[in-house]
Amino acid sequence: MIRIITRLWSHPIGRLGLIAVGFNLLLFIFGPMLPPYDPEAFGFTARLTGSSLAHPFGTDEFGRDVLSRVMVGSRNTIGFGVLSTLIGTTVGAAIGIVSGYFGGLFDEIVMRFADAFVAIPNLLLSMLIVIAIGVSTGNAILAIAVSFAPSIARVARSTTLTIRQTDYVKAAEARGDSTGYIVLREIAPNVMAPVIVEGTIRISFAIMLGATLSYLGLGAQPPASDWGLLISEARQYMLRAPWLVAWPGLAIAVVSIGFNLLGDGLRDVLNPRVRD
Amino acid sequence: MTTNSPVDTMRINRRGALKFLGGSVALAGASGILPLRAALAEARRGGTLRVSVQNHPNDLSPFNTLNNTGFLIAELLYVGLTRIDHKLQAAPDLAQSWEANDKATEFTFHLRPDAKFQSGAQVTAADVKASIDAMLDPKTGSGSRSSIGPISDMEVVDDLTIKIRTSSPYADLPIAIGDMRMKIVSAKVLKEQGVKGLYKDADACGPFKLGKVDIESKLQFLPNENYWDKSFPYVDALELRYYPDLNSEALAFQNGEVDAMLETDNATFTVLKQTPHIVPRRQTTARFYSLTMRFDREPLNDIRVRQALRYTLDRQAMVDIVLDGYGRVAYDNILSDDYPYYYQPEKPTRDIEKAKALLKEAGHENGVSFTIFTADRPIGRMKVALAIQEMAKPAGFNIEVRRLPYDEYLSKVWKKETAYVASWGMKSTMDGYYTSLMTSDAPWADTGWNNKEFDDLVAEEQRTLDPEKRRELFRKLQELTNRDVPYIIPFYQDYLAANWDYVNDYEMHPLQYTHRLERAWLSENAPKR
Amino acid sequence: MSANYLVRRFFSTLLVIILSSVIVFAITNVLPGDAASMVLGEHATPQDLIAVRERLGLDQNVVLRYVEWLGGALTGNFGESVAMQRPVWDVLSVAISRSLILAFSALLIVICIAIPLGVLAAARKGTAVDLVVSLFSYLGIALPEFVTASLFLTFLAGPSLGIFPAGGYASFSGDGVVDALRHLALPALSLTFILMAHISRLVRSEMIDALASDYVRTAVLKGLSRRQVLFKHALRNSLLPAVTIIALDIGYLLGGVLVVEEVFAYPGVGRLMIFAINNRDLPLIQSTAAVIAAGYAFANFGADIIYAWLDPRVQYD
Amino acid sequence: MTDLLTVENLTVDFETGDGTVRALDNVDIRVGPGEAVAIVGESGSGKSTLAYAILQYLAQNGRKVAGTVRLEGRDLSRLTRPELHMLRGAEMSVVSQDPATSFNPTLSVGRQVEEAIRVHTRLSGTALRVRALEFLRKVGLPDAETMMDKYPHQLSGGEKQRALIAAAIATGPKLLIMDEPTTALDVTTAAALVALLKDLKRSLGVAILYITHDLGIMAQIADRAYVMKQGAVVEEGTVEQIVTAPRHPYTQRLLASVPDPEAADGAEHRSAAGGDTPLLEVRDLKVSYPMRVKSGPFHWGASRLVQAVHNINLKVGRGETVGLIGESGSGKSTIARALVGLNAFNGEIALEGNFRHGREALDAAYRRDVQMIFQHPDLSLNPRIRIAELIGRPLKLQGGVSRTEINAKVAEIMRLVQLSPDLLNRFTYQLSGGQKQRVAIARAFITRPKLVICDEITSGLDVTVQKSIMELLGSLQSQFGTSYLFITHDINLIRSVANRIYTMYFGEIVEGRILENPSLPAPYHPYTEVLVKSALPPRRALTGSIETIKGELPSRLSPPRGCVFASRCPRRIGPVCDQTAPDLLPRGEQIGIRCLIETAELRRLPTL
Repeated sequence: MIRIITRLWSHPIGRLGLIAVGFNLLLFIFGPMLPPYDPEAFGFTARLTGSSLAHPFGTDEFGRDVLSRVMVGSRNTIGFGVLSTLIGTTVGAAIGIVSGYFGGLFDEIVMRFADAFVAIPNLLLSMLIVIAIGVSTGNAILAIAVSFAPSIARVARSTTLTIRQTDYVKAAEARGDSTGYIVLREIAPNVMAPVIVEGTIRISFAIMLGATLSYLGLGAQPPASDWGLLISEARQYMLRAPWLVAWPGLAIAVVSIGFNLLGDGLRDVLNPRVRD
Repeated sequence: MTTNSPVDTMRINRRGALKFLGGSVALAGASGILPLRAALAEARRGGTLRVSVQNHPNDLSPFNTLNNTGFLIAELLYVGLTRIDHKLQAAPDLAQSWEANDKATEFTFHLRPDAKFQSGAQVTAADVKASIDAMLDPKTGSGSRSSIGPISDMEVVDDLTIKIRTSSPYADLPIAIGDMRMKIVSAKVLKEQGVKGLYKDADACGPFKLGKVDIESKLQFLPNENYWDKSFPYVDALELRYYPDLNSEALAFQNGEVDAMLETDNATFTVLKQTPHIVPRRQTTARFYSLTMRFDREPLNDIRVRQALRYTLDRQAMVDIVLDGYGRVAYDNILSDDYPYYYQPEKPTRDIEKAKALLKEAGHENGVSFTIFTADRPIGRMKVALAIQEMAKPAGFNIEVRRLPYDEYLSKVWKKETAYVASWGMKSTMDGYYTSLMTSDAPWADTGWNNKEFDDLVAEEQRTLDPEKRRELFRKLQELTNRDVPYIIPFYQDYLAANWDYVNDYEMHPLQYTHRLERAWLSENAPKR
Repeated sequence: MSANYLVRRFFSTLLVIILSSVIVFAITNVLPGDAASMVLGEHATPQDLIAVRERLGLDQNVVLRYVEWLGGALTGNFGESVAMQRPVWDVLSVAISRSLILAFSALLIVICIAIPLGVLAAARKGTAVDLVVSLFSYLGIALPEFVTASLFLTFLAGPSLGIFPAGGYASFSGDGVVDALRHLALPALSLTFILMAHISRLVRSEMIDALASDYVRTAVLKGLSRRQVLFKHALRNSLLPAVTIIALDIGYLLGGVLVVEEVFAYPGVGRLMIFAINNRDLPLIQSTAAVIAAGYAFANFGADIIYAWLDPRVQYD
Repeated sequence: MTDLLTVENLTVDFETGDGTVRALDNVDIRVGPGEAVAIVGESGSGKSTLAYAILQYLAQNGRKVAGTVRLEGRDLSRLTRPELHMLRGAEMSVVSQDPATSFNPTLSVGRQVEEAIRVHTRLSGTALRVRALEFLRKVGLPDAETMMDKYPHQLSGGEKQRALIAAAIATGPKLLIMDEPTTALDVTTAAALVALLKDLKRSLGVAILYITHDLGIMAQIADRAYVMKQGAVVEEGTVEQIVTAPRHPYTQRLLASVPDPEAADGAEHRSAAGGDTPLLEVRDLKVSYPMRVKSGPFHWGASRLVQAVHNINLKVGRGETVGLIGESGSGKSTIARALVGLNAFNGEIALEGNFRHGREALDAAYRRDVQMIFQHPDLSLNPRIRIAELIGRPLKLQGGVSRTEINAKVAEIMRLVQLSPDLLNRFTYQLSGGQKQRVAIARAFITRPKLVICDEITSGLDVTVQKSIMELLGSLQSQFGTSYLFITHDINLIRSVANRIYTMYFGEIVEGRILENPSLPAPYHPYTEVLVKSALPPRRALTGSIETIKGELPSRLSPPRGCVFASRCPRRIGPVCDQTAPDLLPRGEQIGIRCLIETAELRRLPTL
């Protein structure tokens, strides 16, 4: 872990990613603790004002302080992205590893279904799922996880197929090790590198998808301070008060570029071809 | 008695056209060019008028339209038996005149002799009967089936005369029959193709006919040469363009890609107000968002809790916040002062102490919790809920707000959940509000009030034809609703639109469904296309 | 590549499409509301609902409806749209053709921009140029589509610049080439911006791998100039994986562009999908999703064939 | 004599994540015109860095600190980039180690050969093609016309390397730099390539700078040599002087580590064969796998079973070391994998006389008694598992052993294989190649197996490391009486240690013999002869001539009807070799030889 971080630090893109994700982490931890105002409190006198000393990010149509809302929203937004990716990645990786290791008809069926899921664009699939199981943040997380799992499964499976052919797995089979040990101990840790890279980059996808679901009214629910929701609500005032879109938009961009940079850095750092 | 004299003089000179502005307040553009100037000028013929709308129609059937674009298309292609004027009275359309019997159970309509379909065929009483029959057939699936009055049967007296009977006295039938979906279609089309025949370009008798059709992108309308009034339309062509995204619509309008926005939102309106040569148009209406509260669900079944909630609201602030000021304060009365028998017994203002006292009385001194449900459209629903949530907080209301997709709202919330924000357009009759929403047997009784006294008063009002007695009955009804507070109605929302200053004389109607674009004309400074 | 492989690959593509439609059908059939209540809105009475359900065939068994739909779809009859009251295929075919126009213009621009950028970043790996290119391409995927599209809308169609129309569609045949291109510009540019990161980053990383390869070293030491090495050797190999990514992007462009099409009022498959979902128009959702999945699956199929054609090493059997 | 190439005082540093590493330290080299100079050294000695530094082609993190490189007096570091392009490939060409990756896989071979010529000669069209064809033929690719239109993956490794050489020499360079050009090739292919290079040097008069770790090849090809260690030149001299009278201790150690059957008497490693029942007996082992067959214009086809190995009979005695030798494609690893149950097989395997049919019969007891050490420790040791668990796992699997016992045994075996206990909680990527292989050995020995199968376990290692590993295996054998089945392509190595050798070619055992000492007296199989003569140890390489054979392995899909070696056999007796498949018959003291040549004839061959 520490080795990976030091490697990332010496990698130009990885370092930027580390800085950005570190900043996000700070936002995640401290953002909701220090907002200058109650993010849900109306301000009847100062509606739709621009930047000022009192409200550095301005106020929205209810006179709520945008800075406070962006700060509080960080945890929801980042948490949303990380959680949905985590679930999707874990489930997808498990399916991919098991399917890849056992192969045969089971693999064939699982993979055809994965292909079928992948053929439906993520946004469309998660929209349909959310509408079907009901609109809430939790369901949006679930929907995005479901839409991610199949492609992660394919990544995990293809790596598993390679790992399955390695001598160390052959050796474990030769010495009569149990399937459980082989899958969990010999294969899974080695499949994780590409899955983690894929997952890291997907965190920002998840945040985007969450925001888009919010834009379509299927994600986070008002008066929550989710960034995607902030933007989608602010779009109505885009011609009149563009900062309402700009600040949470900037926040999303920072988070998502951070995870992308980190993922690309990880890809290089964990890639044996580029190593050293 | 409710006879309407044949006022064919409605189609008139330019001065008369001013009347159609009705209650609309035409705001001066920053350029100082007043719409009045245009009104005084001589109407010019020719040109193409481009109008933006937010949705594309589902299909072209007037009976089945679901959105404002559909209503507009129905108005362009078809005519009704009557139309509803700015004072919410029935005005002639296909019917030149009509009379009712004393009990208000039988109405005789006299059709214009010069009305012709695009195909050249005469529009007859048989077409009217067939149209109304189709509307009343549940299989047609029209949203207006129960809005056009308790029609029991019809009789075609001759080609130009039809009698319509109602199962109970219904003085407002000529108004109800002017419903935006109740258009007169060709009996021949119905007979040969059924209602399906209307989904596409069908023979119709309105001022326009379809030109180039690209239903997902834009629709072109051309003058119908067979329309009975040869002075209209003024324009050579009319184009409807769809912009589902409101920013894209506003920018298209500002760029001059379209000449008029038939409806716009508060935020855009505020921006447009400051743009030279753009004429913002604002029309008061009685449409509203209501917080609908079920009488059969805790804790809002307690009238004291409902009343407490009333006293937490700063209604002017809500108008400012939710509507950017484009609306009028309301005091939870489903009727507005647009209607003749409006009566407001009490005008509650924000009084947190009083609200707290009421809550305490109801046994909720430690506060009361419930959820307000809203749907994802229209946008205002959510804002009303948030405003109520925030304003009621200090009095001890602990409200959660949940937003659902419209269909989920319809299937799970509407008429079921404790409290939810509903949205209602303006109705043409006072009685319409009560009988559709509030009586025990109302088709959309959404509060579950089931108040016998109220039901009886409504029944009596319907039978009563004497204006003074009716006023008294409506006073009692409004006192009842003021006491039991089935709805929290914080305001009536204005209807906003805008056009470039070279567009003249289309209508802003409080019911929103009438635009009369055949009367619109383009000044000389209109861009040449 | 053997004909055997082609046939097998074709049938597995078909299977994927059918499975996708099963998935969509399964999901849409647990939707809480239904088309009938959407048709009638808040004005529905229970009798009205029953009548409309009957008219729409919503009272039938789910499996039966799927089998009926599939049978129809395989013979080109996708049923009738509930909300539009028109044959689904009439609506869909028009939308497909428009989405294809949009997809290919976006793809053309993205290929012209993203590939040189990727090459540039790889050739100058680790320098400021690399970082700027990377950050620029990240921007496309760092913002939700509706924000990116809105930004393009506000800046390029706003009153101050106003170079492009704010939305809508103009056909090449009906409205003339200039008008059609002007209407295509904004959605295509937005999509380009969004997709650019995929391709430029892929080209960059593949180029970096290629530049570190033995055959590039061999080429350099043969005395080839930097440009010859970059474009004749490294780029050629780096573009192979790009074929697959471009195919995935075609899939996305054919149906994943819901938001961009919505913002720019572009009447393609994406916006049709939103319309269908908003109206709970099941036959339309079903068929549109199937067409989107088919687009994706066949783009993949095509990519495999092109890949095999371009890469002499690939021997599918 | 003016030198063609002079390298003076060359010093190069690399920036790595762990700091600056000096790759070349004050290196002085010179190469005269037409001279063949070798740079020898083990991995990490900087010999390849030197080659690319001469070409002014350092890795991105490399930096020249000091020194000059001159070609015919011109300082190469002062050349402009276009001048450098003009020089590379024209005056100085390079052929690098791995022919598989040195070709761009998506361009035809002809195009890549022509490209080198076109850049420097301005030839085009037919003239260009003629020149390319001329040189392809010159490097011994007879079918040059069709070769031109093929893609790299359609060529064998040897063919690719020849084509690369053709591209390198077609521009008439003065200096040819060869960076381990034969390392990735089989011994017979490598021998043929070395012969080709000697030829070219003579006929073209080109100077060769030959980078290699193989002292035998150095001795064959070079006039002079430089020995490098850790970036510095430690010894310089004529090849003869270096082989026969090395002065520097490192050179001496290097030479001593090269397995040389003649130098050693082998007694020290060779344990005595014992017992009447062999420990392991294999009867009629057969392994086949499905392969898709293409036919017809559309390549419709079905799967067909092809045989990887067949008719395998072999024995391993108690405490014996048995060698299984052959080049890639001979099927020796397939046998190893079948023996540990990784491949399904037909036939019988007996451990201590207990016969088992097929893979499923290899039970837990068998699996405990027969362990395998794989070729690449990087692939056989899971990089995500700590060393303690890697080694202790087979013991844990046996069951009934407590955690403390396991820990104790792991510690003990670590000591035996000379691994520091500090490494217990490390991962394998933190270890050197030799250490990794020791971990693999420790894992194989922890269950005290009766037989350990070693599959090319030293092939990736430097000779000095290889020597220490072999010594370790020897001491473990003497301590535990373990038998080894030793699979390798290095006939010199196996001659030094084995009691028994089986030679394989194309899925068959072509020869089996008992070995008392390193010399191989007649009769022997012609292929064994080729193997021995292809890889002469340094001392013999100075004088001996290399044996080269032409051609490639037959196709699995149409295996030869006659002798499998017939197509390449230097002692082929006639068409009969193509028609009649010989049996593995006992000849003299030998277990068996699969050859149609009369025993008497074979007996006349000299002792190898």
